[in-house]
Amino acid sequence: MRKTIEKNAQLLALFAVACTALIAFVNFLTQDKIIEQEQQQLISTLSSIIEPSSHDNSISQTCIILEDEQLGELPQKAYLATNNNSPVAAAITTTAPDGYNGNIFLLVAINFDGTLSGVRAIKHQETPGLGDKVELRKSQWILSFNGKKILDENDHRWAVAKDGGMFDQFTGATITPRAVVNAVKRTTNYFNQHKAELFNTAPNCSENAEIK
Amino acid sequence: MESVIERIDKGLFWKFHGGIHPPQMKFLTSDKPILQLPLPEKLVIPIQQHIGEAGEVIVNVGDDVVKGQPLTRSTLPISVPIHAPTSGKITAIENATIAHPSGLEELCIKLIPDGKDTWCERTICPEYQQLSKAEIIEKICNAGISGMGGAGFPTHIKVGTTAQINYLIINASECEPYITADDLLIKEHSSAILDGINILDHLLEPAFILIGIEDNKPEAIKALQNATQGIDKIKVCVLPTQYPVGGEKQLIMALTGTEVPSGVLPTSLGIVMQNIATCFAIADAVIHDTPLIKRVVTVSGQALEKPQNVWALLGTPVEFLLNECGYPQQEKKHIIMGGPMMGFSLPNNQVPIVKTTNCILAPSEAEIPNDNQEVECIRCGQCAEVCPSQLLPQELQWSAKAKDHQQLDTLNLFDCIECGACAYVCPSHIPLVHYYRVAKAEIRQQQLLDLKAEKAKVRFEARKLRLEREKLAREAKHKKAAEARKARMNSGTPEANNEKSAVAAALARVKAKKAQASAEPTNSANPSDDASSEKKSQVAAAIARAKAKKLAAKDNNSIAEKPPAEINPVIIDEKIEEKQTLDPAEAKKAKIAAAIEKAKAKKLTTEAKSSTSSEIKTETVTAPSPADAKKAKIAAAVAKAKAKKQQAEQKKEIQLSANEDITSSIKDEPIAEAVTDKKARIAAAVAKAKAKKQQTESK
Amino acid sequence: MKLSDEYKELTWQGLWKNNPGLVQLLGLCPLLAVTSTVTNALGLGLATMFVLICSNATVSAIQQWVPKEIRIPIFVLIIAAFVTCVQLLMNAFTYGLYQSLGIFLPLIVTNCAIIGRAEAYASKNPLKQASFDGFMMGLGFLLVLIVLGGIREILGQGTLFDGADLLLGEWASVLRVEVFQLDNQFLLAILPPGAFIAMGFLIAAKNKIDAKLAEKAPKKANVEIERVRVNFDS
Amino acid sequence: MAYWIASSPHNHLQSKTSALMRLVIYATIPGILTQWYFFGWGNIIHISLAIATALLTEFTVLSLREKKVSEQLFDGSAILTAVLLGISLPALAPWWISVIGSIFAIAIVKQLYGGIGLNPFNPAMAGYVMLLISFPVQMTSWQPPLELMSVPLDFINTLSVIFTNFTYDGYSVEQLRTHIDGHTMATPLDTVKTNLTLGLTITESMNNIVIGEYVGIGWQSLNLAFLIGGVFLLFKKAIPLVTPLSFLGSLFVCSFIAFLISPDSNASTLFHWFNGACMLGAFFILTDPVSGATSIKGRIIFGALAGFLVFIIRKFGGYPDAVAFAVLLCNMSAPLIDQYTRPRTYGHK
Amino acid sequence: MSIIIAILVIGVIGLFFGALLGFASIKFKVEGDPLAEQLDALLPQTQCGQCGYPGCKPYAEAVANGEAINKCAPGGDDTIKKIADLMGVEVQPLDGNHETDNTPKVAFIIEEDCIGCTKCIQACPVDAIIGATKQMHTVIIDECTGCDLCVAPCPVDCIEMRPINQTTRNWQWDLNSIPVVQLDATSQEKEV
Repeated sequence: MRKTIEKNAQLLALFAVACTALIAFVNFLTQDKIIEQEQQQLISTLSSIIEPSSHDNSISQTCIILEDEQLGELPQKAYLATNNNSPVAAAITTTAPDGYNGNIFLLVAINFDGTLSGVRAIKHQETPGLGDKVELRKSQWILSFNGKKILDENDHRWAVAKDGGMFDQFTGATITPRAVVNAVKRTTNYFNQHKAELFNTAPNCSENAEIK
Repeated sequence: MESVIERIDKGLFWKFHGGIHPPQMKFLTSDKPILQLPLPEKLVIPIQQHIGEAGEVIVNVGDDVVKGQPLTRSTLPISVPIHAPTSGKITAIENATIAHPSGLEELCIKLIPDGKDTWCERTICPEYQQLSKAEIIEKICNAGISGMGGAGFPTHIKVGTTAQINYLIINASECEPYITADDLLIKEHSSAILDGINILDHLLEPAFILIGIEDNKPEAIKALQNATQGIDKIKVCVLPTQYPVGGEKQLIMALTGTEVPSGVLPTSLGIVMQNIATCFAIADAVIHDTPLIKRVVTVSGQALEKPQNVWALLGTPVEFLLNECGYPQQEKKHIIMGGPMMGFSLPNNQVPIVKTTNCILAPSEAEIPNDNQEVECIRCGQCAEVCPSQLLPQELQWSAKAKDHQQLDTLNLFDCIECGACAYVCPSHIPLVHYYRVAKAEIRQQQLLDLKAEKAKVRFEARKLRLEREKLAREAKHKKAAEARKARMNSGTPEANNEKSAVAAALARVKAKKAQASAEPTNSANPSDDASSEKKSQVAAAIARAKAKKLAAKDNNSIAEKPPAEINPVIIDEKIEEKQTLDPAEAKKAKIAAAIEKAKAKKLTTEAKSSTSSEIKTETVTAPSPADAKKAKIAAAVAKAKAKKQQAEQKKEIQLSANEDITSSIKDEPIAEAVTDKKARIAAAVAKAKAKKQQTESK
Repeated sequence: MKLSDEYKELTWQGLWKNNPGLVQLLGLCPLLAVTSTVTNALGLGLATMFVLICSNATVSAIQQWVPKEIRIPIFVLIIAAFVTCVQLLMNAFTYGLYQSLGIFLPLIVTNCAIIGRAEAYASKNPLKQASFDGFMMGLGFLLVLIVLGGIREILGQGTLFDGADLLLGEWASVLRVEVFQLDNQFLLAILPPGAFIAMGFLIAAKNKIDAKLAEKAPKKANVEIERVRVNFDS
Repeated sequence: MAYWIASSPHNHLQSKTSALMRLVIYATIPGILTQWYFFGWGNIIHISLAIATALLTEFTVLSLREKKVSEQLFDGSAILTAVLLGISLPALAPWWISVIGSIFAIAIVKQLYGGIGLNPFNPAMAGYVMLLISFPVQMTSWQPPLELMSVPLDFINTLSVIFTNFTYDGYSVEQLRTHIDGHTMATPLDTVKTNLTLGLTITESMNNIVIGEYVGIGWQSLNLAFLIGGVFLLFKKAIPLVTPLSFLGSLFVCSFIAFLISPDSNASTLFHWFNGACMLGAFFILTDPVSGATSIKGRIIFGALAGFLVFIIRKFGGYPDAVAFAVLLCNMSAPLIDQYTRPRTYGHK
Repeated sequence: MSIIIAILVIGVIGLFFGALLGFASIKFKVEGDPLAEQLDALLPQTQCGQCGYPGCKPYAEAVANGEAINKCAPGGDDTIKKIADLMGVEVQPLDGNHETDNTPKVAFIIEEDCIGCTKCIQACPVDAIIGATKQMHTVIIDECTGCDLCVAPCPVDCIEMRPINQTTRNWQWDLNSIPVVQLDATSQEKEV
């Protein structure tokens, strides 16, 4: 009996060690590449909403953590773009809590002057075919934010058309665009209020910067 | 119990689940008196007309019987006799279609009435109270009374119960459409029925007697009320008309509010139920000593010109009744025995009336159309709503179609009383009851098969064990014998030398015999000459004879027939005689027992005699006493069986030598031919067997 | 059996007769979840195939040293190791696809097709055959994935090979075929219920073809069977 | 001359499945007429389209399955499915919506499971749900009642909209849906749900023009008409009483409790009863025997569960109306309900 | 370093579970094969050997070890279905090499032809034939499983397999089999 137990234990341990070693080996081979890939992904997203030529720093590296109720679920991150150490734009992650079907995670890029540089929906669970038009893959709607500016804190134009605003809702759905518009508006307001201090904060994100 | 009676006195009853209200159709026959019919031309009396076992036939073909004479004798407790319904001659006792849904044939006694209607001797006994209970029960049994409501359970068993009876329920509800037999019987014979009820009261001593009757028979209710006036014990309970209130369990529920648990007889709840027609028969049997030979049958249906109730002798073919009631000739006939809800179609009009037949229904096409198209079940659940047993008919139906016996069991298939209410209401026209019947039959069959398989398994295992044991014993014996022989041979004694030479000689003899056997068939006629060779040739000859017989049967002028058939049978006959003289005391019936004994003996001897053929031979030859000789013969036969392949060749030789001139001792040729011949013979044997069958048929 | 026959049989078994997706119905979870486009299907299919070949080969190679009590844990270990490797590799080299496959990549570990083959075939057969079996089973699975992905992609989006660049690199974006332009996506095809329905139709089609084949196949002559005498052996 | 052999019982109640189906179809007529009165020709066109498609599909599948075509084709079940589907569609949905819906309902939901009697789901509702999740835009494009419409809609115009998306005069569906005050139309249920997410109270929502007095214009009468049809069926004993009763009762209890707890965020019971497909569901969908529970106890549970689910989904779910989803969920649980509500057989404990 | 720790931890876990499994395999060892027993209970116990195994039990054991489930001719499709249910495999049609006719039969010895050779007695797997050498044999019908193993060994072909008679007791409610009497000789087909 003891012999069987010993034999089984040793064999299983041997295989366990061998398999783990194999994984470790592959991991060793790929880890640099993986980090590189993730960075690349982040950079490509960021560069799609902040013109790469407008700044000279590495925005994906210039990341700060934000804690403010206005941005929805905490903590959020801000990626800062500077040119010659003068602020150019910031990309802020934010959450629209009032989507039709839960939170909508957004990345909002705002130029230093308060105009919107670009908005992307990063993650959402909106109804397929209706609310999912916030995705750039499905609809161009999200691009309608480009170049828009908020005039004062209660700018009435910042609403969907149904509520008398300047943003079209898309066919069949009002809740999703309304939620997105509101979230972008809130974020821009936040940015306008805090932009000075944002650009004075030192980058404090952990190394593996990744957009949720 | 008192509350039950109080409720009944107030005219309140319990409600059982479900139930339906099919069109009554009783007006067709309910207002005409019961008709007395002339004697039919012939009667066909099935020997079993009730649940249980058939009795033993005690008359022979050609016997003259008188009216009321018993035709069978009950051999078991659960069996009742049948009686001659009129005087006449037994013309046949043979299979005929019986009153059963299957339309199968079973043993019936055919009686041609002589028209005299002579009664057998009867002893009228109006003072039944003076008889003991056992005597009355015996009278009921001897009168052949079984339940006349439908199931046909022998009445003497039901009334012979020793249990404490609270309620005797008399079932007069007659809930099936069309049937008015009980209704009319009550109207016309309420006093006789009361006598019957009193006899039952005397036997069972119940606390109360409840007569359950549906409210659609006002005249019968009145007749019963008049008859039972002044008897407090008897309550006439007028129930609302609803099918199937006449079901045993449903009636008990409706009257007493008691549910009979599944698989339990009402008797154990202190309830006994009897049909009203049975009461009448009991009165007839006990008081007038009249066995059950006739009954009221409702002959109804709109295809008939004059539907009415008739007094029909048991055994009367349906055709006779229908003709009496004016059944027109028509293309498609649909004759139902029983009511429209639970009756069964008859395959022909020669089916006889039996004790349980209360109705013959001949509906017109419009009345009961036969174009019902079954469509898929839509799970409407109406069937479950009407089921008096609170089953789930639609689920049962699926499981029945899927042959899911386990599920059928969980759904309590066997609690289905086959009343047909579910199929009646089914909008998809699914013959639900039929599916259940098939499923029930399958399950019963499966249970039998399982039992049989279990038994077979046990026997197989036992046999394997035995064979194993015998094999071991044989091996041990072989080993022992071989060792002993070896020891003796090695001892160098003269005996050992003798033995060696004996073995050698034996072997030589075997070889020689193979060659000689064919050359000496005539010699083998002398049994004392060489016992072993004689036996070999006997078996060979027997086989040859069998073959020859087939050949002969096929072709009478066969040449092969004569020599072996003449020479060898003599020997075989002698042998058989010899055996019989050995055991003259053994009766013919005990033969099988003897055979088993012999088989056992054989096994013993197999062990004893299975070493080598030489040993067998010596022993066989030296066996002096006849008893030993017998044993030895069996043993030898076994040994011979082993050598059968070789013998097959010998057999061939015998045949050949018999065909040709015996004296010509050609040995090589047949052996050489044997192999090719054998194949040919197998083919021939097949052909012969076929030919034989043909011949026996033509004969 | 000749060796080539054996390989033929393995091919036939893996691709058609005993197809892990259509017949064994193994690995339904990834099968149904990721086949919304051909690209996803191809990616997961290739990953599964790779793991299947590797695990079959390894299991076959080590069969003689593995006692039966710890057989399953060892198989699982091997499969998990290979899956993790694949995951790491895809993470490194096809990042987009890695993201779009999401949880279903690590879920290959629980794909019963893999452990099923390891247990049923690889652990009893030599290395070469086992690897080949892994290849064919993987290919069978891959084909089902692709067909299902194709059906769903066409019905749902009217395209084929949408996002092929995620798997195969930039050049592959030319592979994208716009079969027809839809005003509205047929969402059912993209959602999991549509996957079930499409899968049902695939299986039905396979059974129908089998039935047709069986009809066409010449009836085998009745061979008289050898009756075993229950008695003469004891 | 020959003898008939049949198994008992020999007589039979002269009712037929097809007659039952026909009765249910007749009972939808008041509802259809009301729909026509308030919303125009759209639904009648869709019903006709759905019936034609359903019959064609049924015919094709039955022929493929080598079944007796004539018998099953006209047993009324396919027509009933098509009628119920047609009733539930938005009046101005494009023509292919009803075609795809009835093909799916008949071919996949009904026939692939084995045809009439064997489908576990209500075909009409399964078809509706399939359409709803596949084509949410078209399936939520409800049209305002005729009296609130800015563009008059006659038969030709409706036909034109259904087949070409535009009226004769070139108005699109979108334009048609925009009613007098310039707001796009949604059903009362949808309006209330949207308003709730905007933080409005129920009372404020009730002031919306489409809702009218407490319940939606048209919708109230429509539900009333289905209620009448349902009562007719009850009267004819074509459907069991307990299912609609327990459904409406359960919906009443749920919505009433919710209303008591928070009248601002919960609509009244009447609103729940007389909006959406409530009465249609109660009397025509849930009472479908094939996909429902069979025993009386089972039907009570079935109806109550449906009522509860309708409330839950209307309150918390992603889509404004919930009857179709609730019905499908209940269909799924019907076998389980049946399993646990088996009646006690006579003579068994 | 973290990798080494990971490898070590996994190794220790492997060691532990290997030991556990080794222990369990000895502790919970199952004697015999319960599956074979269950299968045996499903087989008809005719012991006919048509499946190629000497008896039902050996076939049950073979099936438990992967033999095809469709070789039991006397059991027919019903038995195959039951075995398939038990084994969780798909139902297959009866092996084409077997006869599909499995109506219950019993052996019958044509007594005038019997020579008393006892060969059938030896062949019978359930000892359902009685008799002795040179004595006429007979079949105990209740014990006969209908395996027809006794037919082939008989040297004089005197054993026949006869179907069991149908009576009202074993009737299966097959209405179509009811013979309908044609009263009119000129009428056409039987109508049922």
